[in-house]
Formats: sequence, structure tokens, C-alpha cells
Amino acid sequence: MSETDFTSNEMMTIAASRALKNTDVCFVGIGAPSAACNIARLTHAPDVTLIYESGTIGTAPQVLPLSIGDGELCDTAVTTVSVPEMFRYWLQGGRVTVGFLGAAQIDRFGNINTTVIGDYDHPKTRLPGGGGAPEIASSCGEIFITLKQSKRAMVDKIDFFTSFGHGEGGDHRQRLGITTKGPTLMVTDLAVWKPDPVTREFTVVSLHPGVTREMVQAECGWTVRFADKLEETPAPTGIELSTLRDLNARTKAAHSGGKTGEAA
Amino acid sequence: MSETDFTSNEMMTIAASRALKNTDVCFVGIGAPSAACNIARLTHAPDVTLIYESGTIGTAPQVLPLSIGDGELCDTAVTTVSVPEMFRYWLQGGRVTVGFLGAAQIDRFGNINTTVIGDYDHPKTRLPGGGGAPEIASSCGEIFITLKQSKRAMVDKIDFFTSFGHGEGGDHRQRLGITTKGPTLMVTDLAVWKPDPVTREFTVVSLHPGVTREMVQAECGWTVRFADKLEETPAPTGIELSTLRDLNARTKAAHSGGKTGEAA
Amino acid sequence: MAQFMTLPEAVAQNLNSGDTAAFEGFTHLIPHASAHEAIRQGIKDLTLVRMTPDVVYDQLIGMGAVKKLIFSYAGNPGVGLLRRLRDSVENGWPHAIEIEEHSHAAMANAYEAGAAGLPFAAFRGYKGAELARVNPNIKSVTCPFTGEELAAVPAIRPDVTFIHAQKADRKGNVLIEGIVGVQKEAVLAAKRSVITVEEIVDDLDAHPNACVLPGWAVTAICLVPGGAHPSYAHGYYSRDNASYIAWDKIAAERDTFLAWMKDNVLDARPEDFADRIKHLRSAA
Amino acid sequence: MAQFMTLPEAVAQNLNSGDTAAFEGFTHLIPHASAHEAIRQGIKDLTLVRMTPDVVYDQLIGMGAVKKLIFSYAGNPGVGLLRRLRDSVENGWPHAIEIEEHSHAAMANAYEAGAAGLPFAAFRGYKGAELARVNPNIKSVTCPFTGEELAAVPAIRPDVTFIHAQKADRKGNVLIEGIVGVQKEAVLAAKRSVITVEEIVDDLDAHPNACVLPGWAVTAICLVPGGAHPSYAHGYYSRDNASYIAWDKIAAERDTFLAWMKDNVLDARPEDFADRIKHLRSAA
Repeated sequence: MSETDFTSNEMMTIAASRALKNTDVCFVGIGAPSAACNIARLTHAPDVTLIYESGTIGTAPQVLPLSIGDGELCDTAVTTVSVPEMFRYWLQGGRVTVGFLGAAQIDRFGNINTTVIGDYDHPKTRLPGGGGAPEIASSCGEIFITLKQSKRAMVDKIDFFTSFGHGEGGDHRQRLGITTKGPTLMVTDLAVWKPDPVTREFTVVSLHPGVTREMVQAECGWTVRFADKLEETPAPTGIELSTLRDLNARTKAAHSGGKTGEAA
Repeated sequence: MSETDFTSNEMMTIAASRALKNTDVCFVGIGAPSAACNIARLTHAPDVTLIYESGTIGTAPQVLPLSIGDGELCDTAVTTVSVPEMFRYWLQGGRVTVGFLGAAQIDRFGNINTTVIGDYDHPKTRLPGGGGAPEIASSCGEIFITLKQSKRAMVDKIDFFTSFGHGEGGDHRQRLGITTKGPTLMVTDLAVWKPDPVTREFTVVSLHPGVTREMVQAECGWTVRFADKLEETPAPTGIELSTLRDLNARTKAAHSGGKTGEAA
Repeated sequence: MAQFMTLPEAVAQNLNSGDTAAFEGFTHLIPHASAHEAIRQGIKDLTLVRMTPDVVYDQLIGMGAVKKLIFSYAGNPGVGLLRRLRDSVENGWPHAIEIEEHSHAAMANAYEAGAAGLPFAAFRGYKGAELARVNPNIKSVTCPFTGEELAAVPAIRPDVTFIHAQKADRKGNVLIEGIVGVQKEAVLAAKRSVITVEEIVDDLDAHPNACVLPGWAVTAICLVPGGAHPSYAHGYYSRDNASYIAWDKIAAERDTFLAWMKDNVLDARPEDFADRIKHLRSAA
Repeated sequence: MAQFMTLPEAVAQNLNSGDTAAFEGFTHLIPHASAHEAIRQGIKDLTLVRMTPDVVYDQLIGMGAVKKLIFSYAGNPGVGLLRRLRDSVENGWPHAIEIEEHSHAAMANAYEAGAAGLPFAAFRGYKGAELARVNPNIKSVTCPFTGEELAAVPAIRPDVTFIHAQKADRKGNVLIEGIVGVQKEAVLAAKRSVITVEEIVDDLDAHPNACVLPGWAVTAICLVPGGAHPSYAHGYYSRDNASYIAWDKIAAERDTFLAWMKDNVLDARPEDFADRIKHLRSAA
């Protein structure tokens, strides 16, 4: 049972959610990953452990949090620890199997920039910065990335190496003494990408339903490589889609309402 | 109002208790110091903060604990933290004004041995070891010591430097880069001792009521120095004595009782 | 030893122009009232420290109170970028600020080292990350046992840390519950601390292992109900999300920003925060 | 992922002769039942780690299960010295054990570093203390910012850590309350962990910031009511002080020691602990 009427954003979130296993311990990055991680939890991976950098471990929010530090993350968590403990015992301690990151700018090797557009000292656009990403990228067992494709986001050369993916490719991680796998999956609104086993360049392995190679290339700033055996991403199932839509509806209802908001 | 009928142990505990101020934050060492610290809290220093290395901060036990980790220390504490936090944030953080130590063996410069009697590798007697003492001795603002005098305990040369007092005397602490004051007071069952301002050798400044210089020397393994102006320790007041005796009675009642104790 | 006083008194006594100051909070319990009071008192040349500078740091920067920012993630949480910070960094308005940028792991470890009285923190980090190129305060140490090279950053030791907490008892012991962030470390790392609280109670009624700061480890406590608005205080009131969204528009232009600051900060008082959270009180 | 099993199964699956093992607890929640099971299974050549080795380590040493002891304070709490440890160190009975001795600060930091996945811990310690002369695992590192020299010790990384806790839920999440000691760190620092608990419940009902070990960070959970006897379990039963006093006499002679071990350990079972604490149950 699959639905044919879904948006590319819905497809992205659902395809990303499928990558998480029930036994994973997942460090949930800011933004897009949060929806994917919670859909995984609400569908095929009810026991997946979700960790947010605010210190909430094993959280199970009813609605998507507005930030990584919402009260509901704490209310539904197995435990909430201090931020130093989170980064020392839980992330650096090597206990997290998957780090799920978004990206403002990314290159073909999964290196991510969320720091600046332009020169660091005189930036064209000052972005938020790395937050937890630099050590999520090196300490988690592997890294999943999810983002909406655009030529502005997927670039030949990123302006700043906020977090390290596969560097210049090949065994660059090992040469830096990083023992974790790094980016092993990227899910966009158009396709599923995996790194080439040798070069580590992200390669399209699956096109979402209705998406062509040309559409993927049109929204990517480098020359896209496609796998020899290119698959089609299974469309969202009815359950996946209704779970996502219910979550979004609950989230919208919970976070809107008649608040004045004039005195920030 | 003072009592004339008291034991030398009672005099020791009470004289030691007088050294703590209401504003002190005191790290309470194992053994003899515990009674002195709690008598201070129960008499002139009701707001003194007592810390035990088990992680209990601001504790106010009704009876003397059997160990540094009794449940009552936690029940009456302002908060109970983990042992790593205790040693990192609270002791090393420089927040403790007084460390109160006992001693199995001590020399004239307040260096303490609780590790071995005899050679370290082939000891005559294996003692418990340093526990918290090495860093209590260097991290607390100053160190108070209390012990019952004997030639076996107060020796010319200690067998092992478990914790550093004034080393060889003089500015030895500063030469090692230790910025805290070290031992500033020693209270025995016979006298009150303070370090000479220059040599740092412990010097008797006050004899307990009824104690002579000869009695102090008879129970000390080095040639005792006496202050030019030797005072007499004020005898315990009625309140001090009744507070101590009540505490000891409560403690005895709480910790005895008809328990079998056969299956340790 | 904690002294109870008004927030204007606490800021006047504990925050000086030129200080290194942390107004800490991790989405939860952001000390807005304290930052507003600092702005009202015209404090300048601050070196501001915080893992997650958000709206309130945007305000301090936009008002020209900040010389330098030490941080790891600067954003309007759940909304987007900080427009006053961008205007300063990209266009130099009202003046350019100096930036010392770290990762969260580095900042968390640096606060922890500060609380522990250590001069630096060592951690496994910054591998392949470019911040190590642009931030001279990222160095390394070598493990004397394994030879592994680890990242090292200086401990954070603010002159003063401001936090907001749920409650204090009459002896000045302070309870923080829920997402506790890095506030305990930020207070213990600082020379002085000012804590605004939702209420002052006879008994904290705290779990034995809850996050409690003893009164003798705190400098000043100020009763400011609602003092974390528009962020939230777990058990007291929820986040005013509309205010975060509104901020994006207010901060977009210098004029609207300055007008808003006059009405809501310069001409306001700490007591006004209580009104701002009335509609956000927890049902509990 | 935590597996529920019997204590004999958990010891058989997780403790091997030659392992480095920590049976941790800080006066509170000492895992006596686990140590007795290890003795019954005839495990040998252990490197035992603990800040405060007490009666239960005296028993392991006296039974010849121990090759090396890493510790910072060895005593019968509130009573005196450990006579079986002394007999081993002073007289080599049943054999001499190797000693690696630290201060509490060093051990606490070393566990913390182990939990944090670091190879070593740096702290301000051992100044003027002679342990640095006799223990080659005490080295130093230099702060790359201030030049200050700090003490360094290797992280503790046991093959297996045993602790006793108040309760677990059915997903294997474990709650420790009261004096929490260094147990969380000891579990997280270890490759494997075995946790005996007083009870298994549907809901931990834990304070959000209480000391909880998630089930996926734990190897085995065993229901052993009374398993901390003669130490105590906060909220469940009090310390059996008479047993600690009695131990001093039992351990004084090799014969009385061996006889006691036969009756109370070798010929006993984990289920016997429940009886031993019946008279010590908290009124609550």
C-alpha cells in the first residue's frame, strides 16, 4: 500500500526515517533531521533512542520540538543530563551509533558548512556556526545527512569546513586519525545518495518516484554520479504518510495559538 | 560557665570544633574530624557547610556517621553530587575553605602518612591509604588536623608522604607551586598547635587544662617547641560538653541495637 | 554567600563595562531580564560568552554593548539567523565585534574545566574541522600514556555569570530542573554570579541528586517572575514562540529594532516580565 | 542492550579470569551479591579496581581471586583496616597481590575520563605526595595556554563493572539515588556491565535529572533483593553495621575467614541476600 499523492519534502523525511534501525542510538541534529528521526520512532523503530544535544536521552516527543531544548523533550526522556555530560560521556564516549545532520552547504564528500558564506573574517552571510556538528561528525558511528537540494546548498567547494565528512575523499578520515565511518547516507528531496566505496564521493543510488537524473543534476552544484544499478525509492506507505501528516498537524496545533509575541 | 569534669578526648574534639567559623566550607576527613565539625555546627557555627567526599554538600546529620557515605549524610544535605563532581568542581574548584584531616602518622611540619608503616613495597603495616587527603591537603584554603597524641603517631620522620603539609618547612609549599596555606592548626588531646610563621614547624600555643609541657613532650616523637606566650585552652563550656555528649549518646543509640551481623 | 537583592542592584554590583560575562541557558531558562537590565544600565565593551547566543545576545549586540563574542551556535532557535549579529559581523553596525568561535563540545568542556578550576580542557574534537585554523585558542595536548593527540581549549572563567532558575530557598540555595544545560558549570566557573528566580520558597523540596547550587557558591539572587521570557521555565510557563518569530521581523531593520528596544527594554522594568508570561503559565 | 538474567548467568557471561573488573560503590550500594557469585564461580587472576575497596574486596583477596588491586582507600568503613588485604600485602597469603595506588581525586578523574572515552585524565593533584614516586602511572601534562603542569593518570577502562542499584524498569533503564558515588562513570567506562537491583518496576518514576543509566548502555540486569548487604540501599534498607564490626574479627584469622566464606558464600546463593536484610528494611 503506497500513496501517490505526496510532496518531495514528505518523501525526503520518510526516506530518511527508513535508515534508522530500532536499535540505533541517534544524535538528532538541528532542523530537518528531527522530523525524520521521530517518524522512524513512530513507525518501524519504536525503540530507537533519540538524543538531543540539550541533554535529553531517549526522548519521545508527541510533537516536533521548536528547538533542541523544548520542555517536551525533557518530559518524555528517559533522563536529562547536563550539556557537558552529554558531550563527554554520551557523544565522545562513543555510545552514539548515528549522527543525523542537516546542512546549509555541502560538497560531494559530505563535508558540511554551517559557519559562513564567503570569507570567514569578512563573510557575505554569517550562518549560525557548527554547534555540535564538528564532534557529531567525528564521534558517531556513522553520519546520515538530510537536506533539500539546491545549487546554493550542494556546491563544488564549500566556503568553510564546519564539520568533516570524507574530506578530499578516499581514506582522508583515516589519515586524520578519525576511526568512525563518517557520512554513509544522504537523503534529499529528490534522491538517496551513498558514498562510493573507494572515492567516498556521494553517488545517487535511488531516485524518488517521478524524479529524473536531470532533475537531480539541475539542483546540484557538482556533476552528479549515479550508481550503475539505480533504484527507485519506494513511495511513502499510507502509514508513513499519515504518521508524518499527523505529526505535522499536531505540531502546528501545539505551536500556534493566540499568543501575542510582542515582548520578545 | 565551664565544666571541670571532661576527658582529654572531649577537650580535643571541642577545641578542634572551635576553629571552624560559621562561614566556613569544610571538607570533613575520615574519623576524628567528623565529631569536631559537627560539634561546631551544633554550637557556634550553625551555618557551617560540611562536605563529605561521598558527595554530600551541606550535610547536617543528627548522629555521627559511621562512614563518609552514610544515608543520613545524603538525607540532610543541601545536595548530593557524584564523586567525580565532588573532586572536580568542589574540591579542585577551590571552593573549600578548610580541610579537616586526621592522621595515622604526622611530623612536625604537618606532613601526614596514612599509607604504610615501614617500606612501601614491603610494609610492616599496610594502612588504608590516602583517599581524598593528597588533594584535600593542596586544594583547601587551609588545613586543620586533629589526632590523639602518641609517640607512634607523632614522629620525627614519617614513613610515607601521603599528603603534603609544609614539607621540610619554610616556603616548601610555594616552591612546589602550591598556593594554599596548608596546615594552620593542629588540635590534639593535650594541646593546640600552630605552625611557626617562618619555619612552619608546629608549635604548641595552648595547653589544655591540667596538661603540662612534659605531658605533651612525653607523647610526641620530636622535641616539642612551645610558644613564648603559652596559653591555656579554655575548658569546655557546659553547652559544648552537653552537645558533644548528647551527640555521642544519640550516635551510640542509633548505631547499636540488636542486629545479628553474622552475614557480612 | 548569596545576597538577596533587586535585579538593578545585582547588575550594578556585579557587572562592569569591559567584563567577560555569560548569560547562560540552553533554550530553557534564558536570563532575558538580566540582559535587559544590563542594557538599561548602559554597560559596554562586554566580552559575551555563551554556547547558544540567541535573541537576547542579538539585543545586546544591536545595542552596542558587546566587544567580543565567544560562542558555538548563534541563532534564533527554531526560527533562523540572528539579524543584529549579522549586521555587526557583515556590516559593522553599530560596530564590528570580535568573534571567538568554538564547537559545542569545546565550549561545554571549557565551562566544565572552568568549574573544575583547571586552566584548560582536553577532548577528542575538531578533527578536520576548520575552526582550528581560524581560532588560535584551539591547541592540542598529547596523552602521556597513549601518545594520542587531543584538542585543547582554555577554560572559560567569566567575571560574572547570569542565569535564571526555578527557585531559591531563603538560604540562597538554588534549584534548576529539566534541561539544565551548562548553567551549573557557568556559575561555578565565574568569579561572581547573579541568579534570577521564579520564586523564593521555604524549602526547595529537591530530589537529593537534583541540580542545586548551594547559597555559598552564589553571589546574588533576585526574584524576577517571568525573567526567562520569551524562553520557558519548566513547571512555570511555556515558551512564547510567537515572540521568537516576531523577533525575526523586529530585528530585520535597525529602526524597528531600536524602537522595540526603547519600548520593551529601555522604558521597561524587571517587574514587567511577570505580565509577559501570564498567558503562558503551565496548567499545572 | 540490557538483558535480564540470573546473577550466576550474568557473572558467567561477563566475568572471565584475568579480567579487569570494578565492583563499585561508595559505602552505599556495594555489590556484595555479585562479588560472592564471582567467588563461587572460581574466577581468578582479577585486576580489581575500586576507589574504596572494603569487606567484599577483602573477601575476594582472601579467597585468592585477585592478581592486582587499583585503589585509593582500602578500609573496613567505620571499623578499621582490611585484614585479608594486609595478610596478602604484608605476608603474601594466599599470595602477594600487585598494588597500583592512587588518590581519590585521581581515581574519580580516571573513571570520569573512561566514561568520556578519553585515554587519560588531567587534574591538579599529587603535589608533594609520595604516591607519584611509587606509581609509574602518575605522569604529568602541561597546559598549552598557561604552562601549568598538571597531574595525569590513565583512564580506567574495566572489562566489566558490577554495581548494585535501587531499581530497573522493564526496558532495562536503571535508577540510582542518594549517594551515587562513581557508579555511573564506572559502568560507562567499562566494556560490559552487570547491575543487580532491588526491584524491577513498570515505571522508574525518576526525577528528570536523577542518575539513570539507559538500558542500551547496560549489559545485564539481575534482580537480587538485598544484594548490597551488609551495605545499604537508600530507601530500601539500612546498613548492617554489626556485620562490619563482626568482619573485623572474622577476617583476623585465616581459619575463621575460610570457615565463614564456606558457610556464607561458597555454600550460599544470591537468593539468600533477601533474608539478610529483612530486619533492616526501612520503615518507609
